[in-house]
Amino acid sequence: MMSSTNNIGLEEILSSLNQLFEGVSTEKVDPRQYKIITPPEKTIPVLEFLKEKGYSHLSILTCIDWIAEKKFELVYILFNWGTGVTFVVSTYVNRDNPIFYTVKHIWPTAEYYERDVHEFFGVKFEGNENCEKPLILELWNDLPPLRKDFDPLEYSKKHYPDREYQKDAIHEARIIRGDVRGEIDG
Amino acid sequence: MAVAARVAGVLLTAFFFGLTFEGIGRKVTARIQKRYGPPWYQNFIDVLKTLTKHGWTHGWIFDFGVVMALGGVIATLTFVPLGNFVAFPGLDNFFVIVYLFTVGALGMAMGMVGTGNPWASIGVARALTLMLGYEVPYLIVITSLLYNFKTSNISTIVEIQSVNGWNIFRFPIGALVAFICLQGMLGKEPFEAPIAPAEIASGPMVELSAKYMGLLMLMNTFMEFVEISIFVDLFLGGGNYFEFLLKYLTVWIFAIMISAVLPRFRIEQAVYFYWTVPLLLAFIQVFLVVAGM
Amino acid sequence: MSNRGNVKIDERTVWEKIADQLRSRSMWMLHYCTGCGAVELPPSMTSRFDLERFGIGPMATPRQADIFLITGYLSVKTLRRVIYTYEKMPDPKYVIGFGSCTINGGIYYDSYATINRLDYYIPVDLYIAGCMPRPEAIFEAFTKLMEMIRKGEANGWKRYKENYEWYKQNQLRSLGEVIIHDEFHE
Amino acid sequence: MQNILLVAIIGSVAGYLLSLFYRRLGPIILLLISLYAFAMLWEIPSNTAENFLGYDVLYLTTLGKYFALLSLIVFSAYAIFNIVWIETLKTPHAFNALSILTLAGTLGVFFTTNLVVLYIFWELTVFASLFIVPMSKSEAKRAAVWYVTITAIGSFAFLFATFLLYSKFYTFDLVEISRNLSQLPKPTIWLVVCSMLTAGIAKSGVFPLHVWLRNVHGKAPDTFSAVLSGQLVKMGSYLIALLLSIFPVTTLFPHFYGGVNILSYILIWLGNVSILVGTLMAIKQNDMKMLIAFSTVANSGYILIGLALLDQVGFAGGLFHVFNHAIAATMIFLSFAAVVYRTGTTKIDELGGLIHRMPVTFITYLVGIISLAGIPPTSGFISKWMIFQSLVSRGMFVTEIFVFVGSIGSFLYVFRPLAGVFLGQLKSKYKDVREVPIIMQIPMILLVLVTVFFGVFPGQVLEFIVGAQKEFGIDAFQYEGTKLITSMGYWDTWIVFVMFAVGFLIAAVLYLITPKGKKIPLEDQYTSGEFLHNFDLYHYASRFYAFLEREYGDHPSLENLYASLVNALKSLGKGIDYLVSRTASAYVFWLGVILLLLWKGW
Amino acid sequence: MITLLIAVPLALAFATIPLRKLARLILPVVVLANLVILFALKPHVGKIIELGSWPAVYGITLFFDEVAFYFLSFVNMMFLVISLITRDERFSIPLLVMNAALNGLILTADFFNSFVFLEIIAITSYIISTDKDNALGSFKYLIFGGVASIFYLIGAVFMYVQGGTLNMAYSSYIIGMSNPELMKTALVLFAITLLVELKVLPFGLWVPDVYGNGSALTPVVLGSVVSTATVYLFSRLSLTFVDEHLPPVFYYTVLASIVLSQLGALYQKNLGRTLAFASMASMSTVVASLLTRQESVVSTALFYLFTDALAKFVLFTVYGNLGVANFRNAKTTGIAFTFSSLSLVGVPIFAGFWGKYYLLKALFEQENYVLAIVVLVSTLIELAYVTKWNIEQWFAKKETTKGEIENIDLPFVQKLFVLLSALILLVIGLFPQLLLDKTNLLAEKLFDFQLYRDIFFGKGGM
Repeated sequence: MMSSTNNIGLEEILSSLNQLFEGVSTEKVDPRQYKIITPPEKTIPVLEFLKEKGYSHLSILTCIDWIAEKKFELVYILFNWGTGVTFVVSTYVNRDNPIFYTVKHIWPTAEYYERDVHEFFGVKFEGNENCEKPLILELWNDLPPLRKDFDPLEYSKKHYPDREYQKDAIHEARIIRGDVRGEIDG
Repeated sequence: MAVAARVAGVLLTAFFFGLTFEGIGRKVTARIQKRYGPPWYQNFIDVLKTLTKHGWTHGWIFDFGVVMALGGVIATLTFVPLGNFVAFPGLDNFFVIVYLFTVGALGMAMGMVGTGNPWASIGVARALTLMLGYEVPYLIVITSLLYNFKTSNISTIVEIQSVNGWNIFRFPIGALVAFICLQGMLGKEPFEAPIAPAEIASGPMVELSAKYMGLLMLMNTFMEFVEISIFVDLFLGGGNYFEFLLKYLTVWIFAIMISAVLPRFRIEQAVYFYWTVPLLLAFIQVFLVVAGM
Repeated sequence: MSNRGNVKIDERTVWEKIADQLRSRSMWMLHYCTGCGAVELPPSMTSRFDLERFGIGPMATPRQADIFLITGYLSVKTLRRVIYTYEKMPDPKYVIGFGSCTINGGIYYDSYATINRLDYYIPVDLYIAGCMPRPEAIFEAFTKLMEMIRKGEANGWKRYKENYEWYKQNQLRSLGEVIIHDEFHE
Repeated sequence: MQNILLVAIIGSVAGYLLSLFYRRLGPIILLLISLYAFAMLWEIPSNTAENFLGYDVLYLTTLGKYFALLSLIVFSAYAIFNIVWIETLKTPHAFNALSILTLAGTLGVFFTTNLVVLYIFWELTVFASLFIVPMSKSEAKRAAVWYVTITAIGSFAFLFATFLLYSKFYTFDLVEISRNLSQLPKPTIWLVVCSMLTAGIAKSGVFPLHVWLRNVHGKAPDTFSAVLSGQLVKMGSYLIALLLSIFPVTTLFPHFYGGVNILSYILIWLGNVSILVGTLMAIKQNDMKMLIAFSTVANSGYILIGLALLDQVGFAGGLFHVFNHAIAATMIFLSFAAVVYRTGTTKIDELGGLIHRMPVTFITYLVGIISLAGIPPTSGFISKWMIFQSLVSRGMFVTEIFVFVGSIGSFLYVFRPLAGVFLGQLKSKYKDVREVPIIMQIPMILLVLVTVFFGVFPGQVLEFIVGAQKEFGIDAFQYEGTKLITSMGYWDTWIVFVMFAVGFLIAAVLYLITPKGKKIPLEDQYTSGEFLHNFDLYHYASRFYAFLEREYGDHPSLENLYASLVNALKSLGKGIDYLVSRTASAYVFWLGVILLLLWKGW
Repeated sequence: MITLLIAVPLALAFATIPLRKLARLILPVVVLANLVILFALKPHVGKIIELGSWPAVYGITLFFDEVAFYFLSFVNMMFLVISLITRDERFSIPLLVMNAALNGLILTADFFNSFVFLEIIAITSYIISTDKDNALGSFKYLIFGGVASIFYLIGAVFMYVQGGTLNMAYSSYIIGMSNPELMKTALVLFAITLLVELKVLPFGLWVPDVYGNGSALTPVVLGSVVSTATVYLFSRLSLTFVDEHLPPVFYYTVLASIVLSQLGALYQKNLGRTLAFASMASMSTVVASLLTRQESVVSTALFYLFTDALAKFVLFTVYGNLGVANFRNAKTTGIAFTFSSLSLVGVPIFAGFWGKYYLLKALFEQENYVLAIVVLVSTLIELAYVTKWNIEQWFAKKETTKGEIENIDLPFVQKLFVLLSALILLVIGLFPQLLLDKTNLLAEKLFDFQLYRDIFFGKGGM
């Protein structure tokens, strides 16, 4: 149900975004979805601004590990139930010492997203006192698992003993599929 | 010694025919669900298998409860007349049987809650509430019967029926109410809330490991045998031992068929149902008995 | 059932033999679906395949169950509950591993959370290969298991009891501790 | 008889003085008195007349003897239990003295058929028991006031009827009065009989006047509530039994339905409603003593129905139920006293799993509820069976509904403390609770033996009941040895017990031949796969029958009605107080009003 | 000789004005003297004494018979006890005056003389009621009493004008013959004044404020002593001299007063006012039974009066000195308080029970069911609040700031007398015959006007 009036509302929000907060770049992904990249210190005001504009639903707060640029990208996805438009607000945080501010006071549910992000990426959120507590993984003592520099296979080999096969069935499967050249001795 | 032989006879019939009819019941349910179902002797195997396993006990009250349950139901069984085959001719008073029956129920309830598992307590609380539900219309209808024949001795009623026809025709409403309450007593599908496997992990039976499960399955069979044989004695009249078993089978199959197709009542719905429809019918029956015959 | 040399000497008493005959004909499954294979069970139980012909039916509590079906991948957290429940089952108990995930970790071989070899932690009597075996394969497994029970070969539970220490060590090695003390189970 | 009463009264004073030195002497004296009284009473043949301090008023009927012996059993159990329990009390000497005085009062009531003497002993018991009630809990004060006022309503009505009869016949002797009661005009007979019965109804806690029972039994000192509900309530039933049997009720009042006259029909209906109220309210209670208090209301209803039937089987059933309920209620309350002695709380959901620490208390409670619920091997079933037989033979189906709801409902509410307090998970707070000392266990075990013995060989109790029936001209209940015979059918308690034993044996054999189960601790439970460390939460006891309670949640409560009645009276008093504190001119104004009235009303 | 009973206390009252401290000691001595004189004159009962040897019709005469003797002995006994236990000296002199007036009231056979004594009693009771700064209460009592006593005077004047003489016996005899209607109006006027003192509700509105102010002295003096004397006068006037019923309005107001005062007591939060209402209720019960004009009922009423006065004495003394006491550490006082309150309610082995028992028995014999039911209902309400207060005091947990329960108790003298009267109640409870014969005698004497007149006409001079 996309009534035309919504567009004008949308345009007006985007334009006021640019005036109020400089250094904010918006990009249209599709008629119902916009990506906003904000500098770290501007993120919280932008989020509050958008919340007043009707984007009250924080559907997810996740983190993307750009290991190349040594950055963590914190992504806040807001959804407006009135107009059906989604705003993806993201900001970049330094990867080596990832600290950011909590949005718990805006959305109470964010507390658990932040605990999840901390557990799997190691990003600390000031203001959320129990963001260090474990949420999903039980007794995890290694690097946060979803970071790119963590090697799950090596962890799996180390912790969960594997079955010793006389022959390497996967190698044989590759040969059958023709990726690799070699003989299968029956 | 004749008494001992008769008692043994009653117990063995109950054991053998109880389990066979349950096997047949499972086959009938399977057939309704368009599948073959287990062999008729499957229940024997189940019971004996559980008796061979090494289970756990939760203390002396758990053992005492299970043994008291089985003992109580066996004691009730000895007093129930099977057609004209009675262990104690004069002594099968209806109230004695109904209340001796509760010894078994109380023993089981006490043993199960003795395990300390809250599932069991919830199951037992539901079973007792359901009992409050079906027991009142059942007793009203049966007492109207007793009032009509001026005796509360089941075997005398059986003889009267062999003389002037089955009660099911003279008291059709009474029979209907008794059958609905029978469905509740057996704990069959529409009134299976107390032992609901999905909701409360099979209710009281949650902590029953190996042989205790076997003993209680035996007890369940004997309970069903007592309940249905009372119904058959009171409503389907006399005739010798084999006719009795035949009538028993028909009533059993009929109950199984109903339970195979119906979903499960919530416990307060069941009590609410029992205290409206059957109670009303029971009252009509009573009115007929007092006014009519 | 010890196999000195390769001659298998049947040590069971007469009662044991009869008991095994009974146990094979009336097996009760534990209604605890651990992985994606569980969806195979309903069709095998209902009218087309009808497991009940063999006297096999679902039971709500481990206390009454004989067979424990591990249907698919086992994450670390589920493994802790599986071990806890396995120890709750009365003694002659059998375990069937469904699918390749229980054999060698399957497609999750390199995950940091799933285990690669089931019989390292609990004794498994029978594996069914396939990435979720169809009901026919399940029937094949059940009949094989009934065969093994009658011949007295399905004594995983004896092995568990005899080298309990070994199993416990394996479990602690990869799980840290079986019974968890944390915020959610205080 | 006279010396029994004198010994008891002097004993109470001695009890007070001796327990000043050593508090345990009081219960010992009570025990000695009740044993002495039991022995003496056993020899005295029934309907012997004696004089008491010069007035020949004491007259022992078999009914009175039966009730007296029963109350002596209850008091001796209470006394033995008290020997150790008395330590928990702050004012033991007054407690001892007053409980002996209560015994004296009750025995006095049972020994006389002279109305004024009966009233005197009745008031003596009420006031002696009154001062004991608030001795343990502070909020029992209000309950005590309620107790006295409602009992006083009954006893003042009784006094009114006594004087009315005296003014007509110039005698207080019940037997003589009953002989020429029929001369009175119809309405006076109704007035006299009903007001006399109100005393019995008020004291035995039947429907309209049952409001005080919950608070008094719930909050009285633990062992005393055993006497309260086991024995003092029976005084009310005694009065009803005495009046119904002595007054020629069947001839005086017109026949109404099912061979029962109009007065008994009303009484039966009172019994019905009190069974219903007692059962439904008992199911709701979370305090175990209040729960059993409501079961007392229900059972008093049973007794009333039994007595009101006034026929061969029903009357015997009512009297036998008096015996059963007295013993069962005492056992249950003593076991609760033991539980509270160790744990200190009566709330069901705060307790749990006490069987593992207090097995003897559990067995007492178990046999107590088996007898209370009326399940065969115990004596409880015999009396319920008789009442059922009599009701069925008369075809009174509406009453049967209430009776069946009552008997099945009794399974429900007796099971709630069983599951909540004794079975289930043992709370960590009560991990180190020990069994009660031996002296407390003796009375409990004795009562268990009594219940089971009389369940199998009811001969001795039936002998008293038959004697009472013969005495009042009701055709006696037939029984041979252990076979109980009624018009509707008969059964044999001994054979039922043997068959129960045989069944138990078979089950035991099956249990033994199969492989032995390994004992596992209480914490090893199926928790549907979850790890649980705090097992206190893993106990289902609070709002045990939530689904059933929701059905009749918003029921009208009689207690609030009575409380609002009292408040209305108080507001009237407030009006007077307002008038009083006005100025002097207002007084003179009032004087003027009176003068005006005088002038007009001349 | 009997006039000494009036003269001695009066004389000494004024004699001791200068030496105030002594008054405290003289009071008991005087009352003791009265008692001694009284008992000395016991054998000469049934005499009239003309003051100044004027013949009966003209002069003031005192009439001393058994009824007067018992009432006098009871009043003086109570006075002796009060004088011994009271501890504030301020009221010794008014008490002496009151004693004289009381003796005079009971002895006199002359209308105007009784009015004078009534006034003196009223005035002294106003003074006594100002104890414990209860100014407003006593002021209201003063106004109400004053206005009401005028009616007594008008009544007396009627009797004098019609009867020609102020002597009760003569004037009532003459008026009785000539114009009984007037007699009735006179009696009504007398009744209005006396009912004020007898605390029947519409007239007794002042009672709660005066009695309830917590002083030990006022309620006991007014409640037990003065009321008993007024009951004597009221019964003398309404039973002996007039032989018709008072108008039914009185009867119904008194009945209503019984129940309403009980309800008032039920409502009270403060023990003093509850006891005040209770005494109003019991006094109205006595008046109601007097109004029934049947001899058996009157005798039981007197029995009830005496036992009730004793019980009230105990209750008021205990309340006056201790307030809402904690009996846990004042055991004997507690027992005395409980004994007397239970006797008040009518629990079997106490005197109160026999009071109610005989009353009800007599009422039922006369088929007077209305009063019987009212008495039963009022006892029921009384039972409620008496038990409440008893339990409140036995099981009260009044910790002082330091946490331990303060243990104040009655001084020895008071405790002795309180216990003594409680035991008397118990003794009467066990052997009611003792008091019952006396009251039957009194009732029988009260009713025969004939004997009263013969003594006068026969001039059994002294």
